[in-house]
Parts: sequence; C-alpha cells; structure tokens
Amino acid sequence: MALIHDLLFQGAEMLLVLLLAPLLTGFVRKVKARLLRRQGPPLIQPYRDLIRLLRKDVVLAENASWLFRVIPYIVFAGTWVAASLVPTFRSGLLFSWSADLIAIIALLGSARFFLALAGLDVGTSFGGIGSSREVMIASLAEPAMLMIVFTLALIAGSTQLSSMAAFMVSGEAGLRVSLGLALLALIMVAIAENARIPVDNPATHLELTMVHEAMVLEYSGRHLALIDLASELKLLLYVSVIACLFTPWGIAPPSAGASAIGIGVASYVIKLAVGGTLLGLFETAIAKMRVFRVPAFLGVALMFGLLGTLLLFVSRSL
Amino acid sequence: MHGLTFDIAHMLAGSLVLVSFMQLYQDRLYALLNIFALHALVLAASVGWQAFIQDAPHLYVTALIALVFKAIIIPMALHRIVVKLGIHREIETVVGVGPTMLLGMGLVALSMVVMLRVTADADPLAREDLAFALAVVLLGLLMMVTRRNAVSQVVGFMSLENGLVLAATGAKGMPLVVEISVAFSVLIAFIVIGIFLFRIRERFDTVDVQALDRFRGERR
Amino acid sequence: MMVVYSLYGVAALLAMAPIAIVLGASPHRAGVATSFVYGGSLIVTLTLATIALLSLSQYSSSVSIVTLPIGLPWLGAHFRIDALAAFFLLVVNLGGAAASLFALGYGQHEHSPQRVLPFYPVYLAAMNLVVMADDAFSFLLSWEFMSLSSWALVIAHHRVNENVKAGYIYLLMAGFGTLALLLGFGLLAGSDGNYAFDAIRTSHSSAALAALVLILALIGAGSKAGVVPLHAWLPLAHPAAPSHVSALMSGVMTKVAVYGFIRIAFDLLGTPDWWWSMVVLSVGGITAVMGVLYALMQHDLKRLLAYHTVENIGIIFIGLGLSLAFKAHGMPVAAALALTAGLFHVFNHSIFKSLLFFGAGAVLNATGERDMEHLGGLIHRMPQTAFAFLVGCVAISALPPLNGFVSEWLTFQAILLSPQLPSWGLKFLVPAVGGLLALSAALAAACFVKAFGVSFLGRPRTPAAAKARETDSNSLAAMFFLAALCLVAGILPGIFLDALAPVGKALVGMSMPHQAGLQWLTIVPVAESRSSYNGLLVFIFVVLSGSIAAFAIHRLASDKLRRAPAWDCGYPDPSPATQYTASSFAQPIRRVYGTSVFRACEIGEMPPPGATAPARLTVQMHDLIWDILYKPIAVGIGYATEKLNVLQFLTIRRYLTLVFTALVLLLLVLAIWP
Amino acid sequence: MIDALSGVLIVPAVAAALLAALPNYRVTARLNVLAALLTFSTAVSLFFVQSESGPYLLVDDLNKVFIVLTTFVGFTTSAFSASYISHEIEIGRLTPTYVRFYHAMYQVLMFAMNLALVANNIGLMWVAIELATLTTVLMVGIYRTHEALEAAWKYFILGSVGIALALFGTILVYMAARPVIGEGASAMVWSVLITRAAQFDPALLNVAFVFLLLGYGTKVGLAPLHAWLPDAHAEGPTPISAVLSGLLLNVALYALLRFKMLLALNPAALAPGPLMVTLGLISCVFAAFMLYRRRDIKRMFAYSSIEHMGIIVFAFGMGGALANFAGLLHMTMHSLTKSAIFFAVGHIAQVKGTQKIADIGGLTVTNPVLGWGLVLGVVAIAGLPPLGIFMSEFLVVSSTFVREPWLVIILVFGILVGLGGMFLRLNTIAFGEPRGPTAPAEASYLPMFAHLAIVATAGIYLPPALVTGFENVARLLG
Repeated sequence: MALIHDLLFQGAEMLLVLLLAPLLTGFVRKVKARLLRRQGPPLIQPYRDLIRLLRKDVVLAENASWLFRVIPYIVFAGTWVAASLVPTFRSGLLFSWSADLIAIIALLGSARFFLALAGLDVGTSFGGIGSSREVMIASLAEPAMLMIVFTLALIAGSTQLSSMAAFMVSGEAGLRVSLGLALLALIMVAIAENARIPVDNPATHLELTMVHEAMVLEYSGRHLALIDLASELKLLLYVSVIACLFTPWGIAPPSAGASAIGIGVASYVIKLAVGGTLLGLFETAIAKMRVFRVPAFLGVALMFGLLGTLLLFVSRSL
Repeated sequence: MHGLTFDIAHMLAGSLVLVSFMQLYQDRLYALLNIFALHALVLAASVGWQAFIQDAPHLYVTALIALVFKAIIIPMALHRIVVKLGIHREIETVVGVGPTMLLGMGLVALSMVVMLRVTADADPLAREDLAFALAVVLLGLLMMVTRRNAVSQVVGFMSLENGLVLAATGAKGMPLVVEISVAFSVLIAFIVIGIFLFRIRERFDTVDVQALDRFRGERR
Repeated sequence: MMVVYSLYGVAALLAMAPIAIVLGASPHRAGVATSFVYGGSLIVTLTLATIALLSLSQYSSSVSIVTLPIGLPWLGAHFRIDALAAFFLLVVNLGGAAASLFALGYGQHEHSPQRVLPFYPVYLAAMNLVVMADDAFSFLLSWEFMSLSSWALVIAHHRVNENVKAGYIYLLMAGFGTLALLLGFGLLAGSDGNYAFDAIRTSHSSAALAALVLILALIGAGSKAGVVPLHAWLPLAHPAAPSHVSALMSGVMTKVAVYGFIRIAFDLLGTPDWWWSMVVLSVGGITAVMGVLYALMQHDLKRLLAYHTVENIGIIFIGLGLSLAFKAHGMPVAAALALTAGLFHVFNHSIFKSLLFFGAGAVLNATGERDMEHLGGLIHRMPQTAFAFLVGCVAISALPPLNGFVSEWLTFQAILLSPQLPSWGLKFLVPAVGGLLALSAALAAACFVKAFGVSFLGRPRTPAAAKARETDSNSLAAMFFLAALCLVAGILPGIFLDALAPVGKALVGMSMPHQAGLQWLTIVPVAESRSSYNGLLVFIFVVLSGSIAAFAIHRLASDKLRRAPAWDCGYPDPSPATQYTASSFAQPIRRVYGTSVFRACEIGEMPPPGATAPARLTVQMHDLIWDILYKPIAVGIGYATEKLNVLQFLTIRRYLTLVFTALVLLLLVLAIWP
Repeated sequence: MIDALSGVLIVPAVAAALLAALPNYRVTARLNVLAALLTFSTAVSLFFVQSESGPYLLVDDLNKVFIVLTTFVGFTTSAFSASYISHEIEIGRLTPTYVRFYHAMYQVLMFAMNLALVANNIGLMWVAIELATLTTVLMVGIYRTHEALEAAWKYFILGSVGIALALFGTILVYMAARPVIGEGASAMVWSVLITRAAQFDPALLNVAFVFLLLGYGTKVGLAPLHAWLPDAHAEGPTPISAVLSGLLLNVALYALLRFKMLLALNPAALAPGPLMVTLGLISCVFAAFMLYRRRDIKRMFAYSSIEHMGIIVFAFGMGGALANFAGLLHMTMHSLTKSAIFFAVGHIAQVKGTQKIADIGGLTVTNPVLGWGLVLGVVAIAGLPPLGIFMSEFLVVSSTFVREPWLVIILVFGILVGLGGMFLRLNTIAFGEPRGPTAPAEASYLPMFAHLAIVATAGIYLPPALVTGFENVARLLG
C-alpha cells in the first residue's frame, strides 16, 4: 500500500516536471520579451513547438549512424530521470535515495557526453565546433559544481538532496559566507550548463557564437523535440535544485497530508516563477561574452566553490 | 760489533737512496746509465754485506746477479740500444728536475713517516732498511712517471726493483730471494728486448698514441 | 591449498614458453603455435581466476601458504594467498583470460609470432607470481622478471626504431623502480636479512623508517604504475607492444604495481605519520590531472589510452592516500571506505582499459592506423567494435550507470569524510584533491568524446578507414565479455563491495557496511541519510523512460524518416577534410590548460591577400616534465661519459702516473692514520 | 705421492709439455680439451678425496671453490677455443705454429693459476701469479697485429709494476711475521701465518696491505689500475678474453682475499674493508660510465668486467656473512656469465668479420641462436632475474643498505648506469635492421649454453652443498 502510494507520488513528480519544464522556458521568454517592451510569444508557445516538431518527420543526414538516432532518447531519458530525482514539492520521494546530488550531476554529464557525440556523428564542421566548446565548458563547470556539492555536503553532512533540504529547513545551517559563495557559484554554473546568456545564446544561429545549438544542428523532427524538451527539463532541474537547497521552505515532508502537499506544489510553482523572472532580468541585463572568456567566468565559479569549502573550516571546524 | 754491522748496512742502504736521487738529477742518457750502474753496484755491495752478516751464502748469488747483470750487461745493452736506435741523448722530463727533486724529498719523508710507525721491537735494522727500500721503490716509480724516454723509464723500473731486492735481502732469512731476483732479471730482459723489438724510439707513449689514433675502433 | 593449485597453473604457463619456441620456430606452424599458446593461457588463466574467486570468497576460513625449496637458500620461496592477493589474482587472471581470448583472433595477424608467443605466457606467469610472493626475494624476482618479459614483448616489433627506444627507456625505468624497492626491502629486512614477509610484519619499524620505506615504495611501485613524474616510459612502451599485450600492461601490470604499493604500505609497514599520506594524496591528484591533460593532447589512439592509464592510476592512488590518512588517524571505517574505493577502481580500470585497448587493436588491425587523424566513420564499417568501444568510453569517463562512476563516486564519498580528520593539512588538502579528481573526471569525458567521436564517428578521413572491416568473432567475444562486466559492475556494485570486505578487514581492520541486505540493491557507503546510490534503479529508470518515450512518440506522433544531405547551416562540404580533427577538437581545452601546462603556443601563418599559398597553423608543445627531469639526466650522463672517455686514450706513462698517485695517496692515508 | 691437490698442477704441466711437442693442431686442440677435462675432474675429486695441505700446497674451503670454478671454466673455454681456433686457422689469422704455442701456453696458464690457488706460501703464490701474467701477455700479443702488440706491451708494463708492488707487500708481510714466527720459510706459510696473525706488527701489516692491494688490485682490474684490462681483452684471442675475465681476475682477487683475512685477524691493523669498498665503488661507477662510448664489442664487455669486479670487491670489503656470501656468488656467476658472453661474442665477431659494434646489427634476425644467446648473457650480466647475478646483487644491496646507506646508493647508481650502457649497445647489436654479413655461424654453442643454463638455475635454486660450502668460506672471510 505504502509502496503504491510512494510510486504514485514519484509518478506525479515525473509528470509535474515534464509538464512544467516547457512552461518555465516560455515564462522566461515572456519575461525577457516584456522587459524589451515586446509582446512576446504566448506562455504555451514551447508546447506548440514541441507538438509541431513531433508531428514532422525526421530528415536524417546521409551518413548519420544508428547512434545518432538513439542519442535523443538517451539524452531525454537521462535528463528526465535526473530532474525527477530532485525533491520539488515533496521530499523523501521513493527513488530519491537511488541517486544523490553527485549522481544527478553525473547523469546530466552522461546526457552531455552523448549529445557531444551526436555533434560529431554527421561529420560537419559546425557539429565539431559545438561539441568541442561544449566539453571545454563542461570540463570547468563540472568541477565547480562538485566543489559546490562539497560545500553544501560538508554543511549538511550529506549529499542526499532530501536530507540536505531537511537540514536547510531546520535552520541549523544558519547564515554563512560559504553558503552565499556556493549559491553564487551554483547560479553561474547553472547559467553555463543551460547555455544561457552570457555563456551561450539559445536563440542564435550565428555560427561563431553558438555552442549548444551547433551540436544539435543536424537534428530535426521528433529528435529535435526530444532534445529541446531535455534542455528545458535541465533548466527546470537547476532552478529546482537551487530552490530545494536555498529556499527549502514549503516542501512537504514525506508524511504529509493533502493540504501540505498542496502548499508544496504552490510554493514550488512560485519558486519557479521567481527563478524564471530573475533569470530573465539577468539575461536582458548583460551581453553574451566571447567563447574564450567563458573559462574565466567558470574559473571564478570554481574559485567560489573552493573558497566556500575552505571557509567552512575557518568559520567552524567540523 | 753489532753496532758496526748495523752502521755499514745502514750506510749502504742510505747511499742507495742517494744514488736514486742522483739518477733523478741526470739529464743526459749516458750519465744516467752510468749512475744506474753505480746504483746496481751499491746494491750489490749492500746485498753482499747482508750475506756476510746473516751468513746466508745464497745471498751472494743475488749480489752476483746484481753486479754482473744489472751493473754491467743491462747498462751496456741499453747503451747499444741508444746508439742503434739513435735516441736523443738528453732526457725529456715531464716535470722539471727541481720539482722532481722536491717530490723525491717528499717521498723519502713519507716513507720514513710510514715506516717509523712500525713498532721498534721489530729489529731496527730491518726497520731502517725497509724505510730506505721503500724510498728507493717510490723514487724509481717517480722516475718512471716523470721521464719520457723509454730507456730512462726502464732505468726507473730497474731501480724500483733494486729497492725490492734491498728489502728482500734486508729481511733476515727470507726464502726465495734468489729466485725472485732471477725472475726479475728475466722480466727486465723482456722489457729491454721488447724495446729493441718494437723500435720504441723515444717513449712508451708513441706506441699506443699512434695505435689509438690509427688502428683502434675507439677513435674519438 | 589454493596457492598450490595456483602455482600449478603458473608452472603450466611457464611450461608453454619452450613449446611455443619449438612450435614457432618453423613459420608454417605459426598458426598452430598461436592458437596453442593463447588457447592454453585462456584455459589456465580462467582456472586461476576461479581459484582466486574461491579463495576470496572463503578467505575468512584460511590463508593458504606454501614454501618451496627454491629461491634464496636458507629462506626458500614463500607463497601466500590472502584476501588482498586473491583479489589481485582475480584482476590479473580476468584480464589475462580476456587478453588471451582476444588474441586467439588478433594474434593470427601477428607477422612475427615467434617474438611474442614465448614471452606471453611467461609474462602472465610472472604477474601471478608477484601477487603470490610472500618474501622479498621472490617478490622482487617475479617483479623484475615481469618487467623483463614485458620488455621482450614491447620490442617484439624491433625493426621499428621507436619500439626499441621505448623498450630501452622502459627497461631503465623498471630497473630504477626495482632498485628503489630493493632498497626499501633492505631497510625492512635489516642487515641480518630476514626477508620473509612474516618476519617483516612482526618486526615493528619505527615511524621514520616506515616513512622512508613508504617513499621508496611510492617511487618503486609508482614508477611501474606510471605515477607522475615517473610515468615517462609508460606512454612509449604500452602502445609499442601488440595490442593484447598493451591491454595487459595497461590494464593489469599497472595494477600489480599498485598491489606492490598496497602490500608494502598497508601490510608490511607499521603506520607512518599522517603527513606522509599527504605525499601520496598530492601525487595521486597531480597524476590524475596531468595524465588526462597529456591524453587530451594526443591523437595516437593507443598512446591516448596509455595516458589515461596514468590518470586512473592517479585516481587509485588518491583512494589509497585517503585510506592511509584515515588509518593514521585511527578512523578504520573511513579508511575501509577509501581503500575499497581504490580497489574497486583497480578492478574497474583493469576491465575497461583492456576493453578499450582491444578496440584500439581491432581498429589497428582493420585499418593499420593508430593515428586518429586518419580514422573516422568506423561505426558504419565495424558497428560491433564501435558499440563495445563506446561502452568502454562511457565507463572510463565515470558516467552512470557504468562501473567507472561507482568507484569514483565512492572516492568522493571518502573525500567527504575528510572534515572529520583532526590534522589541518589534510583538512585543506583533501578538498583540493577532490577538485582535481572532479577536474580529471570531466576532462576524461571530454577526451573520450574526442577519441570515440573522431575515430568512429563522422566520415572516413582515409581510404584505409573507409575500407575497414569488422574484426573477428574471438576479439568481439572478448570485448563484449568485458563490456558486459562493465555494466554488471556498474549496476550491481554491492556484490563487488562485499567481496572486497575481507581485504579491508585484513588491511585496515575494518570493512564497509554489508551491502547485500539493502533493499533494491542500493549501496550505502556510510549511512543512508548521508549518501546512497543505486545503479540498477537508475539504469532501469533511464531505460524505461527512454523506451516509453520512444514507444509513445512512434505510436502517437510520427515515425517517418527521410535521408538527405547534411544541413550544416547550408554550407555544402564535400570533403571529409573539413571535419573537426582530434587536435582541432582539443583546441579550446588546449587554450585553457595547455598554455600553462605544456607551454603550448599556436603559430598561424596567413598568406598575404591574393597569394595562393595555404594558411598554416602550427602548434608547439613542450613536455615540461621530460625537459626538466629526464633531459638533464641524459645530458649529464652524456657529459660524464665524454669526460671520462679520455681515460681510454692515455699513454702508458700516464696510466703509471695514476698507479703512482694511488699508491702515494694510500701511503699518506697510512701516515696520517691515528 | 700424487694426490688430487698436486694433480691439478701436474696434469696441466705435463699437458703443456706434450702440446708444445705435438705438431698437428687438430690433435692438440682435442688434447687440450682432454687435459682441461682431466684437471677439472681432479679438482672435483678434491671434494671427495680428503687431501691434506703441506708446507707448499694448501687446500681449504676457500680455494676449493676457486679451483673448481677455475678448472671448470678452463675446461669449457678449451672446448670453445677448439672451434674458435679452427676457424681462425681457416681464415689464416693464425698459423699452426702459433696454435701449437697457443695451446701449450693455455695449459701453462692453467698450471700457473692453479698453482696460485693451491700455493700455501705467499712467495710461491706471487711467483705463480707473475707466471700467469707473463703467459697471458704472450697470448694477448699472439695475433702480432699492431694493436695486439701494443695491448700486450701496455699489459706487460703495467703488470710488471703491479707485480713489483705486490712483491714488496709480500716482503713486508714476511717482515711482520718474522719476529713472531721466526726466520725461514715457515714465516711465509699461510697455514702458519693465519694462526699467528694476531701478534703481527699492525703498522707493517698496513703498509703491506696497501702494496698488496695496489699490486694484486692491478691484476683484479680495479680502477684506476685497470688500464691494461680493456685492451688486453679486446685485442687478444677471444678464448683468452674469456679466461682473463672469467679466471685470472678471480685468481688475483683470491690473493687479495687471503691477505684481507690476515689483516682482519689483527685487531690493531687498519680495517681493510674501507679501502676495498672505496676502490670497488670507484671501479663500479667508473666502468659503468665507460660502457657508453665503446665501439668495440669485446672492449665493452671488458669494461663490464671491471664494473662487476668493483661490485664484488665492494661486497667483500663490506664483509659480514651475507655480503661475503653474495660476493662469492657474484664472483662465480660473473665468471660463468662473462665467459659465456665472450663465447658468443667470439663467434659473432667471426661471423660478422669485425668487432666494431657499428658494423654488427640485428643478430636475432640473422643468427637467432647467437643473438638470443648474447641477449640472455647480457640480461644475466645486467643483473636481471631470474639469473644468478640478480640474486647476488639482491643480497649485496639489501644486506648492506642499512649499514652504509650512502655508499650503497652510489653502488646502485653505478649498477643502473651500467644497465643503461649495456642495453644501449645491445639494442643495436641484437635488434633492429640486420647489418654486416648474414652467413650462418658454424659454432659450438654447447659451452655458452651450458654456462647460461648453470647461471639460470643458480638464479632460482642453489644446491644445499654449494650453499654450505659458500657459507663456510664466508665465515672464513669474516
């Protein structure tokens, strides 16, 4: 009985993130458009795009291999699973202990690995540009992320998102420099990982600047749809990770009634909205940087992470 | 009586060292050969004296060998070689005569110091003799390494060997002395013949320097 | 009893060598010899592996010991199988079996088999002996013998000058390492020479001595394992050998070296002061990052793999260093976790590195090319090899749900326990090392995107690559066997961790919590509230959601598909030359890291406008470690020989002067002697 | 009476006379082998037939080992020399007359060395060693080429000086012994000296040892007294190179060890160890460096002999049961291995018609047996397992490191450098593209592989009898 109950919640979680992901993207676009005094596409535009893409048939490059056709599913599945492992409105999900934060990041890593391979499969120069830049960025973003995980894990004494959230909400953590640094670094990493301005511009096809788009240049139809959905899920994932770690309030405990869960969902949606708004603001506020400035940008994130870890020992010797 | 025998033996041995110095001093080949003959002569005398005081008749043989072979035959042979091979009459030295003498002094002092550490109860005669013998040996070596002519090097070797004989005879009742001196005479004969065969005009050096440069696979 | 059986196996391997010589003598029987040797070694290694597995499982009952009347007189040759030895025997013989199976097919293409066949079984035997040896003499004898036989295999293709050179450097470094170990054992055994490991265990060495021995062991075993900066020989020697031997050297022999280090540092030695673990830790971290950076700069497939061996050795040593640190501070649980992580990575790396080298070997066979710049598009020509190689790439890049991730994840968990360490140096060092570990993992992923993408994906860059043919069934069998192992070890790590428990108990007096009982086969290093990972669930989860999505889309939405020329932003590019090459792929990373680490600089020559000359971009890189450490030694020795060589050309008089001087000096010594 | 002891002297002496008389070189070659075999069997019988030592001849554990080793290598070398010399005659490098002379001299050399080993009288020993020197001088010069004569000449001069120094040392020992033992021959007899050594005058003994060390050290080939050795090895006929490296060096070393024992028994005298250790280290490191720029294959292995003599002298200088054992083992293994290497090299030089390393290449392709034989030999001499020298080097280094860390590190450095130099040349000789004529060799591989087989076996198994023998000797050496 309890198992079915848990399974139910797990399923609900998966569906929720799947449904909310395009919405978040649409929302961010809307915010940006509004800030630019434009009408902007309607909120549900991403859904429409996805459905349209799914209906189209796939145009495949002549020498694309079987791997090229499998990758979209791998990427989508990996990202989806990762996203659904993050506690959003209710902690202590059924499978949440099957992968801790490190594993979630690694899952995203595998998704990226295959996506980069896809960029190389057709054998075009643009694909190469995209993949090589992507892995370069990742090679800096992942250590930074790990450092952040260290900081948080050392504070919370765990890498398990649910227990970390529980610890945070308990308020034992208090207000700390390390936490602030970690938050900063995490935001920077999130921006880089989701190919947002200033690291990358999801809306451009100007070959010299694009990274993510260059990799998926050869994709079309349902494949493209899956990959877009995957990237939308990724954005959602990062926002909800930040939310669950730094604003853990409102997340319903495992033994919670319907009301608590309602509160949980509501608060989660609000958090997403706030996150999206801030992201939109940020993106409109600054300009994209040259590709080879990115290492500096991420290096700062890495430094923040490391600094946070070391400051812990100073602030309180664990 | 004992004092006198001691003094004579001592005197003879000392004069051998002196003669070695005279050898170091020479810069003409013929003179050197003559001095060497003198060296051998003194050796013969001291060996004979030892034979007398130890009344060891076999030592007279050694003395005789020294006298005939070293004092007469070898110098004459070398003389002929010098003439036949037309070797320069003056001795090329690596180190000048003066420094060589100083080195020689040092060596003598060294041999004294080394030998005087020998506890005195080993009888003084042997001890003094040994000191002189060591000095002669070292001076002979010094001569070999500071003279360039093959002939003078042979002379050096021979005076070294004279030192050995002196030591051997000084060692009271030592067996095999005669055999040893014979063996050495053979050795020296070999060397002299070798010089003659290989036409070593000036120095041992020439042989292998040329060989190195011309023949060996070890060219630099 | 087990050890006796194993020794029989070793004897069988050794006996194969002369038969191989006899058979291989006549060229027309080379085929027979090949299948005989590799078939035989396959059988024997499988047997040995099962023996090892048995003794690992029933370890708690007994340690099996035997003493043979050979080796040093008055000592005899001691052999012993305990948990640690059993585990490494398993690794060795598993790798050996896989290599033999692969070689059953691959070896048929060998053009000078008589230079490979006799040494191959001997090499396997030597590695087994190292692991079983229980006294200093047998250990070092087998150790150096292992180097020697592998040297013979490295120079099997001796007409290629590079191979002989590689073999030369390899042999020198091996001799260096062995002598370092010899000195270490000299310290342990003392001047009265009790070389038996039991005697050494019982005689408790002082902390200072222990530290010195630890450093010597790190140098000796590290130089064989390929620890930076002693790695110089490894990327030269491993690729030079035939591919199945490369797999053995990279996948197995480096592990034997790790075994040597563990045996000395954890078993024979009293615990040294905590700060020696810092040396091991920092060496491990530096090795990991340097190795992968070197690898990124390569475009020779086998050399790239060899450099990745260096990286993974670094990761293993990080685990071992952590374990030493925890052990020194009396934290057995954490020490057990770190040690288990390191050992599990030993196992994993031996699996996927062998797999990758097999893949490289298959490619080499099919195309005759090791240079990735001449490959490409092989996934169409040899799909099965490509698939197996891909599995290896994912595994070595430490990506879930395969095994590479699990061991690195465990290492991270161990690192997260570091704040409990009392000593400040470690407090600060360990997180930094963790950063290095993360960096190396990310870079490894990048490197294998390059390796797989450039050589298997895209379009063929040379006719050789275009005409490649799928390799034979034996080789494929070997590769798929290892790939399956990668998956199993990835999704069911609990089994392996439990199997490793006795080792931890034996070496640090504690073992990780029992994993088998947990629901859904999760693994929990310390406590569930802290961290847990369930590869099986993640795997099922991903597969399910992926296939559900595929099913749903194909059913509800379109499943139509058209082939068309590549789009590529509308640029038509007929020539495969316009693809990204390995070096151009690595260019961003080279810009980021290479400028500082390798003094890499790019020189672009642009022809003046209108000129028809092509524009050129040349990249210059310096191997600083080689320049700083090895070149001076070579130059110094050259100088010394130059100067001393004069003594061959003196004149007799000068030689006499030497004698004279010696005499006078000695007499002076006498004169001034008190 | 003729017991085994005098047998090892009489057989070669008689054989020498016969060989000098007989004209036909095929017969003499066989006779030579036969005589050597006979000598060897007599020597072996020493272990079973108990023969007591008299005033002139001595037998104890120490020289038993040396005698058996000497006669064995002498036997195998004679077998090798049979095939070698026949080839030399075919190509006309030697005339039958010279071969006759050669064989006679060979037996004289055997006689001299055996005499040096069994002599109970230090004067007699000295005479024997001088005799051995003179015979080898003659044999080194036997080719009558300019290089050969020059090498012989150099050997002769340096050797004579060495001998002279040794003699002076011997006299000094007598002087030291006389006050204690009394005048006459008994003051030169080992078995007597060894019993009374404690009362000798220490200062005299010190001076004596210095001269003996330099005198016999010249024969051992210790740097800086080594100058004669490389050329003598390189220019003489290869069997003689084998005998020189394998035996004569050992005989000189044996003399040195005897006197070391004498000094060791006298507490007041200076310890002989440090001097020997110093010379050993110098030789080892120096020779290791000299290996690099060699262009003549035989000269290179001659330098490796210097290196190994250095290691051996180092081991004996360090002293102690383990180190002495290791020194003996190393000496035995080195004799066998080095002579095996020279067997291989001799045939290689005959096949390729040159000794220049630059003109020899890819042997494992053209002459696999010779090539791999050489590789095996070099592997052995470089101290790689599973061959004998590995065991001895293991024992030397590991047993002395605790006592003298820095010295041992120097030694290890020398060994490593030597390894490098050795294999640097081996790579071009044995591997790579073939160079030089590729005719198959008509050679007798038996002696070479016999030696290597023994060395290989000894690397992993030493028969207990041998071990006990060595242990007794090690105890004798203190």
